[in-house]
Amino acid sequence: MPDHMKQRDLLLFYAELYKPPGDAVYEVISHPDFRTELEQASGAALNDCCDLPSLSSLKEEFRSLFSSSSQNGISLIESFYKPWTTDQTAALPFAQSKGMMMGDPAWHMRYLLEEIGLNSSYDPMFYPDHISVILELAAFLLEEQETDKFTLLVSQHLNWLDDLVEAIRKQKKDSLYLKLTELLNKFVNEFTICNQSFDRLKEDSVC
Amino acid sequence: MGQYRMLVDVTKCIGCYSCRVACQMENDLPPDQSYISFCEVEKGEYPNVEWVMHRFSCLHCEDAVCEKVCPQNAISYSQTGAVVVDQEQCIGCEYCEKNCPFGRAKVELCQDKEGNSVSRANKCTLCNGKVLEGMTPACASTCYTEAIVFGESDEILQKAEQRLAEVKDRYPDANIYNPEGVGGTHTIYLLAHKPEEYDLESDATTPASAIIWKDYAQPLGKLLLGATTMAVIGGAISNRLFNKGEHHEGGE
Amino acid sequence: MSSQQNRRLVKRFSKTAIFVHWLNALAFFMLYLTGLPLYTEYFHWLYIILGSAENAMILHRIFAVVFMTPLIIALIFDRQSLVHWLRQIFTWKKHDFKFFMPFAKEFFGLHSDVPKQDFYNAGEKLNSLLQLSMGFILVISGVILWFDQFFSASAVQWAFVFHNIGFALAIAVVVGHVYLSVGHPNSRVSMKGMTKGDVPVDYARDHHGRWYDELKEKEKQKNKGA
Amino acid sequence: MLKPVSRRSFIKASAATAAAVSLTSFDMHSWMASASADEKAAISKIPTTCNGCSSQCGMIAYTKNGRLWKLEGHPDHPRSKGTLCARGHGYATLIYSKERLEQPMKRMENGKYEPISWEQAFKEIGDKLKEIIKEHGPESVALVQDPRPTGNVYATRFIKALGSPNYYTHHVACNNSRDTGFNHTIGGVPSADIANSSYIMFIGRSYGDGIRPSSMSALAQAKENGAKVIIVDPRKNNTSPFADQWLPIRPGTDLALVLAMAHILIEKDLYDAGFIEDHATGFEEFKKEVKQYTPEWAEKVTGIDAQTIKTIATDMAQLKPKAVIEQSWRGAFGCNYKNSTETGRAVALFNAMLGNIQQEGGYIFGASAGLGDLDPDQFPAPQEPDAVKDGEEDFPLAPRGRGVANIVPLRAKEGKMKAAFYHHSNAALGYGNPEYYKEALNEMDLVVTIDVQMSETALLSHYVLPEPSYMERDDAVDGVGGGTAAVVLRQKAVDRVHPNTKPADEIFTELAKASGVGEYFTFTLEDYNKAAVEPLGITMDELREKGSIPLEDKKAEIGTVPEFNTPSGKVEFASQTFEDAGFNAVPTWIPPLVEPKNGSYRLTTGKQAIHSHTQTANIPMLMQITKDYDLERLWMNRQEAKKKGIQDSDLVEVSSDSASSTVKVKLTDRLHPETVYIPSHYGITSKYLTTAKGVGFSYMEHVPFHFQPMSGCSMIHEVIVDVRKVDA
Repeated sequence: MPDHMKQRDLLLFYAELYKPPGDAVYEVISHPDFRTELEQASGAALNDCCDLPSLSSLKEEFRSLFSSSSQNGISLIESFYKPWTTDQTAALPFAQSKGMMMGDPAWHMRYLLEEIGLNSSYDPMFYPDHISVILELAAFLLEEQETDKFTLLVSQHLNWLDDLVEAIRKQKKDSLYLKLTELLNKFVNEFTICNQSFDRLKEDSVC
Repeated sequence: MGQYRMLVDVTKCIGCYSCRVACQMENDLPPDQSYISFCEVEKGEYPNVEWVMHRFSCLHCEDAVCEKVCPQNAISYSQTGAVVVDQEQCIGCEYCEKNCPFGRAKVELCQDKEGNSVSRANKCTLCNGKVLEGMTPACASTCYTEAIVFGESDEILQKAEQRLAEVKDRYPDANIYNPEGVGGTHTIYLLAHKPEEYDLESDATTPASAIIWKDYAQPLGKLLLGATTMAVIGGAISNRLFNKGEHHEGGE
Repeated sequence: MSSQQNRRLVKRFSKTAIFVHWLNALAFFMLYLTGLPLYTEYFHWLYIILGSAENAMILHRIFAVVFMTPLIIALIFDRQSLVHWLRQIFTWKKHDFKFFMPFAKEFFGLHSDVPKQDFYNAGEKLNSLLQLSMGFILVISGVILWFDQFFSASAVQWAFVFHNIGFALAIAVVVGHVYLSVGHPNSRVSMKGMTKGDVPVDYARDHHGRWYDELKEKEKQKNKGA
Repeated sequence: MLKPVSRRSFIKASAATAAAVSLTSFDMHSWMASASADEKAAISKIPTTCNGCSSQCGMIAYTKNGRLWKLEGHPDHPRSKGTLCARGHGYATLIYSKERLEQPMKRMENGKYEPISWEQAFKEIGDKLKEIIKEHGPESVALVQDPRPTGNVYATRFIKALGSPNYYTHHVACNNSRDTGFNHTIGGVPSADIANSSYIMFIGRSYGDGIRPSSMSALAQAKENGAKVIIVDPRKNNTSPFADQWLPIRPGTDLALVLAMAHILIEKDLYDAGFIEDHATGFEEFKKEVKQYTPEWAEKVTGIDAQTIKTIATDMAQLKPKAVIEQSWRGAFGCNYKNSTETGRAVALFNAMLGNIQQEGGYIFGASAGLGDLDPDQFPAPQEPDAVKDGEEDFPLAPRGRGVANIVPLRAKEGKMKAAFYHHSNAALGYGNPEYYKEALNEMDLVVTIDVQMSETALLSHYVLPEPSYMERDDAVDGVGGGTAAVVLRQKAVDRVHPNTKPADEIFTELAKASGVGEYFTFTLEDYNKAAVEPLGITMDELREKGSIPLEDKKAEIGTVPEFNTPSGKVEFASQTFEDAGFNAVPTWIPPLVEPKNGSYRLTTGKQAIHSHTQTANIPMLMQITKDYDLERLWMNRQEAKKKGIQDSDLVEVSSDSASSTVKVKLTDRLHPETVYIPSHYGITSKYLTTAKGVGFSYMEHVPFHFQPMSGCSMIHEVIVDVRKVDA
């Protein structure tokens, strides 16, 4: 299997990981070759931290970490981690505040999905800038072998994983989610473009 | 374009904070930053007490100290009468903040075009952009009691005098705050009490220090710098001319 | 004097004194560079060299601290030189005052007769005095500007004035000082004193006659004693 | 293996291709730059209504590329008239707040909330409801709301469809007492024509604190015209810059003041005898009763000197009918004291004595919009339930439509009320003692909250159903009564941010279906709206475009006294209805329920201009004002504080029989020494609302769970507290 397809599978696995856990994702996690495959596809090593939890405790862990029904629910939505907009004309007091929904990233993601023709299946978690949506779009770009676009997407729409990792660590140090998110972050960092401008990408794509 | 003024009639303010929020909306300010601050003044003892809310923002001086001391020339006078900061020129040196006789220029964390946090002078602009387009500043247009009114300079001064006459009965100390010492201001206040009650100096002026600094010390300093440099250059040249080949073993 | 004597060297400055001098010089120039664009808009291009105005302001504060350390270092490691220097620069006699007129002529390359000078000549004394006092003004006003929250508004406003004046005078003096030590052919030798610590005996005799006399006197005493 | 999950479950890729999008557009920064530079093309202007408070002013939302860009007051709306208050501007930020309800939730055994699907929520609630109705009858089900247009249509229909009469509103903690008083004397609540009045008395009401922009500008206009303005309030409130005189009345004694003023009009023969002759009954009885209420007597009760009372009453009589006691809302007699209903009656009657009803500068009964309704043949309406609304027997005088909402927890504790729906209502913190509510709601078999944020009430519910915010949904068409009636529409300004929220119309429709009464909900919101505007000769397209349309043919008729909506058709100075309910036929002095003793204080409360109930507390830009200026502090009279060694901004403990709270104190000369005052918007305890939680305390914690005898109101000022300095 070519490398980019492995990476695609990796991204799709992660897309599933950030949805409420079900049998399919658990089957993957509990497979004996899981760790090897994961490390191979991501080209990074997994930090050791914890034993594999049961499916029900994984569900509970997901709920307590990420569900909005939990009091300190960690957001899996990109906008939350970034200033709401960089539009200088926006006449709103919270324009530059963080922690708001439907910010620039969501607006851009919604545009991309619409333009590409990726229909959203109605899903309660369908926020255009939900991490799973970004990962699925990234996987799609790999499939289409659109490397430049993939790099741009990953470096601009997943550059908040440091904050996500920090948020998880703050709540549960020995979480499987922490370990896996750290790995995803390492993988994503490989594609991070130093200067977040597109012109730079054309000169030298990775630094 | 004529010169404009804003009149803040504190005797009509009910302290509803609408102007603050409308201003934040207009100027994209985060919740914890405001161009407008408030102070309450209570005079007298129960039950004979007067309560006045004072809403305070940049006065837009005719001779603005902030403009004088800004090393970046980032502060300028608009044709509307407003004193405005060009945040792209500003470097956050706080010269304006520390020299404003009213404590109104503030340096705060702002976001630049790339979304980075930077320290920049951040103060009321008298909604310069809006006014240039023929509109009213956000605070004035949202004030339903007309405690804040905006208009042509002379009309506003007239209006202020008229209001002053109306409120003198109720507030014998009432006065128009438009300090001469800074050449007059483009936001003037009808104060119910003496300026000191609101932490304002009644004879606020451009600080003498700023005049000495900017009008004397700095030009002289530049001159001195020029003179010494010229002397050195002159010295070097004349040495070349007169000292040539003279191996100075013995000296003077 | 024999030519042998001419090539003999005599120690002028201690290692610490030299270090302290250069540290002070470095800090001064960095403060100068980082402050200059705030002083006059003709030097705004310095921000580009320094990265940004923010960098300039941070560096200015860092070097402000560096600027203040030499005095402390001297106090701890070489109190003798420090005291000597201070005593010298505050001692002014006839020969000191008579230094300047002939010096001005010499400055421009003309020949003139300068009275015999001390370990520090009157020019150096004046330079030191000015630097010391400007340093004080700059440090005090700088501290007020930096920690403005502890001072009254008018104190801060006056600090701007003094920082500004101090800056202008200090730099004017420094320009002359630098020129004399680096640029002027007659005093270039003195540079050695601030790099190696030693100066030729001839130089000492010609430029610091009174010190030379002192040295000779000491030597005599020593020889007598021996 | 990673393989088994190699599928996209969110996005479907059929016929999609990334080549359709240029690399430049993929770069967020350059895309943003071009998208936001394209200003004009992307801006839409959507007229809608605010939800920052019950006034629901009209506003214009500008959106840019689908996101909110700026807000303005709607120039045609009778309440905003082109301006918005701080709440109007600030509350809209709720749209993008993270601290909103995002999905339906169910409380599990362990007390934690678990997200569930809508299908599951509807099914479980419907099944449970059917079971409860089967076992305990439909009377064991209640619905409570702070009414908004859609709720007015759907929630009332839903509870009726279930066969339950138990529909209640928030007025139990708002203006039920006043309305009870007004309804039984002058047959309704008119509005004071402030702008044209020459002498205005406000009792407890503060235009400067409970803001409606049009009211405030009307008052400014009246002042400009030279009107005299009196405020009667233990607190010199924020309207005071527009007042000529402040009467610092002892809290709870407003009734005595009004009775004494009536006494003077009668004694000096200053009332409008012609009006009384033509339009009133029972005046003789009233005269007899009022004889004893001399200004000297009132001075002792109210602390306002007799001469002042005489002067004011005389001056008002001289300027009648352009003199008025403003009708107020919650203020002094909305729900505050044991005597609030009687105060309401006295105020209405005093105005009648001035003959100012339907006169310029007096009390005006506004015209109503006269909306249409659904065609009953096409969409059959549920029948009126046979049973009587719970609480109606206990409080027969209370406004029937609104009911006494605090009956619900009372009956829950008695084991009679089994299920309750709370829609857009934080009853557990806002209507009555929160501890009592907590115990009571825990007794019930089914509590469902429909809201936008995890309120204290939501936290006591079995199911929490999320609505989109008011900026993200269409509501039912609404009529605004007044001098000129208007028809208004709240419509969607931006797309739903949280995809898994549902507006109330859908929620109630689905709930009805799940509860087996879906046949009454075969219409859509659009059907209803069409029917509502139909008789007005206005199309929905027009209304959508304008948002707010004044109905020029529906103006209040000024100068002609209408028939009053009372049993006699007249102003009832003596009311048989009151007598039948076991009270005095004419208003009588009733002392407040509790009195502060030496060193203790009456805890009073009121609005601040920047907040509304508890709903705006979690809005950062509004709460920041509170934080910047310590607005959550307890007000205390400066001299009183001195006695206790309390200094400004000291931390004090406020303790009553019900609770004890710690808060900073604000010393002021603007407050009657017998009372301490706490703004009413604070004391949020929900951990989900992090901006608001822990700021200040809620006065409700101190209010015992009790009912005002005539109207069933919460009597929120009948609380005595001790105040003591605590060491930080």
